Amino acid sequence: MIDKTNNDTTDLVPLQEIYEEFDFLGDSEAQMEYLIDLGLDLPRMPADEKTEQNRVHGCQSNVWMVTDYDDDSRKLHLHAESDAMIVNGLIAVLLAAFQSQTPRDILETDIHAVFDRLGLDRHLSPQRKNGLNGMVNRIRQSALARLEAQPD
Amino acid sequence: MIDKTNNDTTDLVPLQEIYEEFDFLGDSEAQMEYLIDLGLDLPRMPADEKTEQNRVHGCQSNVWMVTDYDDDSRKLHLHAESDAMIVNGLIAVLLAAFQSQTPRDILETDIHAVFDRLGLDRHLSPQRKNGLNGMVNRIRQSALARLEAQPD
Amino acid sequence: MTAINTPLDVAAFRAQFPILQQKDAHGRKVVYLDNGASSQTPQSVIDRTVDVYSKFYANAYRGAYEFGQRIDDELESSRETIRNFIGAERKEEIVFTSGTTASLNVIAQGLGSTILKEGDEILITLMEHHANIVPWQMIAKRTGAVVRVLPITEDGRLDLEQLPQHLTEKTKIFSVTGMSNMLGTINDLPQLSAAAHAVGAIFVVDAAQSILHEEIDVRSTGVDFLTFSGHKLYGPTGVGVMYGRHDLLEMMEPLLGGGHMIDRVYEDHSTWAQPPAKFEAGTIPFVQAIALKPAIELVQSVGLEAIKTHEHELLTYGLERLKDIPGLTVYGPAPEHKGAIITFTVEGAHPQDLAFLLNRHGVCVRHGHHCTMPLHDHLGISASVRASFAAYNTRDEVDALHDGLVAARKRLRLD
Amino acid sequence: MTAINTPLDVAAFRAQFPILQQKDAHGRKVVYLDNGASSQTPQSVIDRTVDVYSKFYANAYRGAYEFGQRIDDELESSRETIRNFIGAERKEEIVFTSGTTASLNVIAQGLGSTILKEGDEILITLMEHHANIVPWQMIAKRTGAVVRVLPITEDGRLDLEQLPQHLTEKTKIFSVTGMSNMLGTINDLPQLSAAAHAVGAIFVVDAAQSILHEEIDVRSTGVDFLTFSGHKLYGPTGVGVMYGRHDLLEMMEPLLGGGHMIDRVYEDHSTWAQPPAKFEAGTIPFVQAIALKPAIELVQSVGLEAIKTHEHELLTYGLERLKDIPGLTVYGPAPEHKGAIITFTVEGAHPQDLAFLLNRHGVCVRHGHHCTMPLHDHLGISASVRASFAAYNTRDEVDALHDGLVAARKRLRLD
Ligand SMILES: Cc1ncc(COP(=O)(O)O)c(C=O)c1O
Ligand SMILES: Cc1ncc(COP(=O)(O)O)c(C=O)c1O
Repeated sequence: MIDKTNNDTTDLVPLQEIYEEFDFLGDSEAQMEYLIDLGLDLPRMPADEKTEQNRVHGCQSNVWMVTDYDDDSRKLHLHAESDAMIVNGLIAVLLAAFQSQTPRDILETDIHAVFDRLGLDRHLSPQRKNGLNGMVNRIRQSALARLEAQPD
Repeated sequence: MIDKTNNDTTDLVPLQEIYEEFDFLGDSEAQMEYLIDLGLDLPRMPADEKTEQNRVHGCQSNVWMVTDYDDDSRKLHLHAESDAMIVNGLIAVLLAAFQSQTPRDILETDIHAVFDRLGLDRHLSPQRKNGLNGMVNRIRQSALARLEAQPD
Repeated sequence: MTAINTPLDVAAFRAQFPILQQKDAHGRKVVYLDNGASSQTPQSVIDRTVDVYSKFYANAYRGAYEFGQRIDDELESSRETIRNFIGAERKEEIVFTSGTTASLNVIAQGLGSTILKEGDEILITLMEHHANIVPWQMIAKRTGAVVRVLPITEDGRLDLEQLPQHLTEKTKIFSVTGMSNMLGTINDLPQLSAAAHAVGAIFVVDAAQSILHEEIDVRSTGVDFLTFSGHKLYGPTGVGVMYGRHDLLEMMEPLLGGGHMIDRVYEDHSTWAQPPAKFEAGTIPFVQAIALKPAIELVQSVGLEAIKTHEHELLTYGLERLKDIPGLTVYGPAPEHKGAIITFTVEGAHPQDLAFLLNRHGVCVRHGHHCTMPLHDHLGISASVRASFAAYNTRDEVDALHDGLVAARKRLRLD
Repeated sequence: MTAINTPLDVAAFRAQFPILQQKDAHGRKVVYLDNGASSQTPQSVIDRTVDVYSKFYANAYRGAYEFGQRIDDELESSRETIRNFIGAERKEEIVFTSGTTASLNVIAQGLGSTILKEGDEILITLMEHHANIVPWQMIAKRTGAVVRVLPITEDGRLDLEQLPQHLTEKTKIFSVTGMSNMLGTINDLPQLSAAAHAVGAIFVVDAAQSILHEEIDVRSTGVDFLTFSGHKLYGPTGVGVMYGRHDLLEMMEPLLGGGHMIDRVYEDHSTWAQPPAKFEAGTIPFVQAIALKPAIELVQSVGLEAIKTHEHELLTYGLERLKDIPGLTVYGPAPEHKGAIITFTVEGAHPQDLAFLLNRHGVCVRHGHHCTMPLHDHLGISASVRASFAAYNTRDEVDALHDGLVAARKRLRLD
């Protein structure tokens, strides 16, 4: 079952739009500002999902993440939120890249190519990169677990 | 008994002459050169006195030192030599300051005032200062031992 | 040299820091309020560094040639300046290290391996920086000693009522910060020293923060070990100081082995040199150690009292000014008990976002746990924003912080 | 960038070192032949240092503001330059330390406390610098392991015939210098690495001397740990490098505890960050770490091969030139087995006097035991004089050494 209140595909900014906006802005501070806007606009998670168990470790801010698998479409749906808006912006990028894909698609996505395209590797502090990688790993693990449980 | 072959008072450059020469030279390198001359001219110790037991530790070069007490004059006679000429020059200064004094005189001599007067504190490397202090301590200990054995 | 009771001429002081004269890449004036992490560097320190590298550079304590002797002289002169600055008895009690963290590790492991046995206690406090926590945990683990933690009061001061239960005959070492790098709290070192010595404990002070704001005299205060870093004292990075009472330095084992710290090396064992050499293994950061002197001279030339007065003014002004920020919580005690550090959170705004948005206004502050995780845990927060002031900061810069916060809240749609 | 097979333009190289352009206090040209102790600093390294302090200074890995990010970028870029320079696989294998001595202590204690138990053996060699002896003695004492010493041949090379008796299944660590700082001997690292790995030992290289003269590729050579100092590589003082294979870094315990090297600090224990942070406790010498990059770039721009060729020419010329000094003994192997170091004694003249008198001719050499006491003991001398060359040295300077020695002997009335 998909929780329609949060991070549904329809509410998400598509990756292509993020690319275009980044290119248009050019300057890294402006891009970070845009990330904040993306973060502010990110649909929120229900409070009862912000549990210790759903927390992603290795981030400077609190990050919660839940993955739902839709048996019909065989796609993985992601829900995530942070208390820091810049991080929510990064979450928006991750959701745009990973949302509503099959586990196999997720594992095959070269997310670092996305980060490169956005220049995030250059603009994020090492700690923030750690946090970002923590989220990516969490998503990958869910996909892998799903794939192992039920090969497509 | 005093060993007349080495470091007898009569062969020594008096402290006053060293002071005057240092003042005349002014420049610290020239003063060090003069120390080398003093060292080259320092009467040598007999080879059989250069034993492990007579070695002063804490010096970069080898330094041997022997103290003789003359019961008649109640004075301590010092004999010392190094294989480095600069150190022999420092030994010449020490001998000039300490030679043929009573143990009490030796203990009362403010040798650091002599070093200050010569500016040695400024011109010697820490290691060389360590070596110099090692020699001073050895002389003081001999004087103290003598004084305790036979108070004057 | 010290200009007693002359108020600090902030403009003149500030003029000595080239970095503060420039605009940043976006043409904004730089409002540097991260002095608790590292202070900026005056021209005199930069010049001294360049001078050593370009005029008389040689490895320290090694060369018979002129450069070498010049370096040795300069190093010893810097050591003497430090001795005088902290009121140590002997120059040999001043050990150059690579920083406060290194100093504290040298003390913890050197002292610990000599005096600690199972069941002995080390007392630290809840407001310590990780550098004054982790080394003690490490040596405790190795020796079987126990690290105890003195709690703090609700307003962020050491809870002295609980001192007697924590500082006992079992306590062999009491290590405390001179000033909290998060709360700003200034601790009463003479009182704590007396308490430590009353139970026979060795009294260690982490002066990384306090050295720049509070005068210290190790002898009259009864400090057995004092540690600080050059880079927080307007000096260069890469150098720190460990002061230790001479008899303790003699007793203590060195942490690092290598050149210069030995007396004699045999194939199967070695003997150690006298302090300070015993603790200065390898090539020390001699250029930085020499360039630390002009930093201290700068502080001495205006006087720590004048610096403190000015910084305290900034602190009270800042606390007043920030009062109108909705949802603001400032941590730490009332201004009379603290140095010029304002650490805070703003409800609904993550410290990380605040630090980023403040930077958009040219204001440099720090966010995170400031290497005080146990303290943050205790306060029930995972991160905070810290504005920490130095002598070159001005009221204008406090205003910039205020205005930046107002704008940040707007930007985060909190208004 | 590397100019392969282009001979070194010595004049152009030398012109980059401001200290070598000046005359000393006595109007003499400076003949600096103490490069084994520390090399001089090029303008690019000085400029970089000044730039950091005056344009974008902030503590490393801490600030969300621009200066902080710039510093982090520069640091990581320096790390990458080093990675590339020594052929490491990952940037995370490059740890900044305060110098070779610190690096070796971190390895000895970190590795030792993890893998050594009573009766295990550590193998070093008779030609090691104290920095690669004392740390092993210290950890051996703590763990009950034994330090064994590989002898040298009469001509000052490692006695490889004796390697099988010394390097056995009991050997857990084999630590060796890339180049002897006294004899100049260059060791065959691929061969030694293979021998170490054949018995399952970890292979550690003290590259303090070799880094500047010999190309190294840690992966193809099979080096598990490599250590060197900035100040011997035309870089700043106060910074060094510890390269470690990533799996070993992950396994190893950190020596220093404090800020930045932690993952999480609790009141009663702590967990560590990933390498390299795990070994970078406290504020690292970040200005120096950043300024190490232009030093390496300078070397890369002319190429180590060209440097080596030039230095080797100086070495053979020097050995030839000094032949007519009566009573001269040069230590170490034939030139084809050594780098550009000439260590010698002159009969009847104490090294200390020689060094002093050479300085009268503007020639800077080092005298003493060069932190190799066991080697000096073996050679039956207590001190020697060392002339060590760098890429900026010239034939004229070799002549100055020669003429200085002739004059010194006269002055000591040996003629
Ligand atoms: C072979 C060797 N190892 C280690 C060291 C120690 O280097 P540092 O003093 O920079 O720690 C030196 C420097 O003298 C050396 O020559
Ligand atoms: C109170 C305190 N102790 C120790 C340290 C560590 O100093 P360093 O990073 O220079 O080793 C700091 C610096 O952040 C500090 O504020």
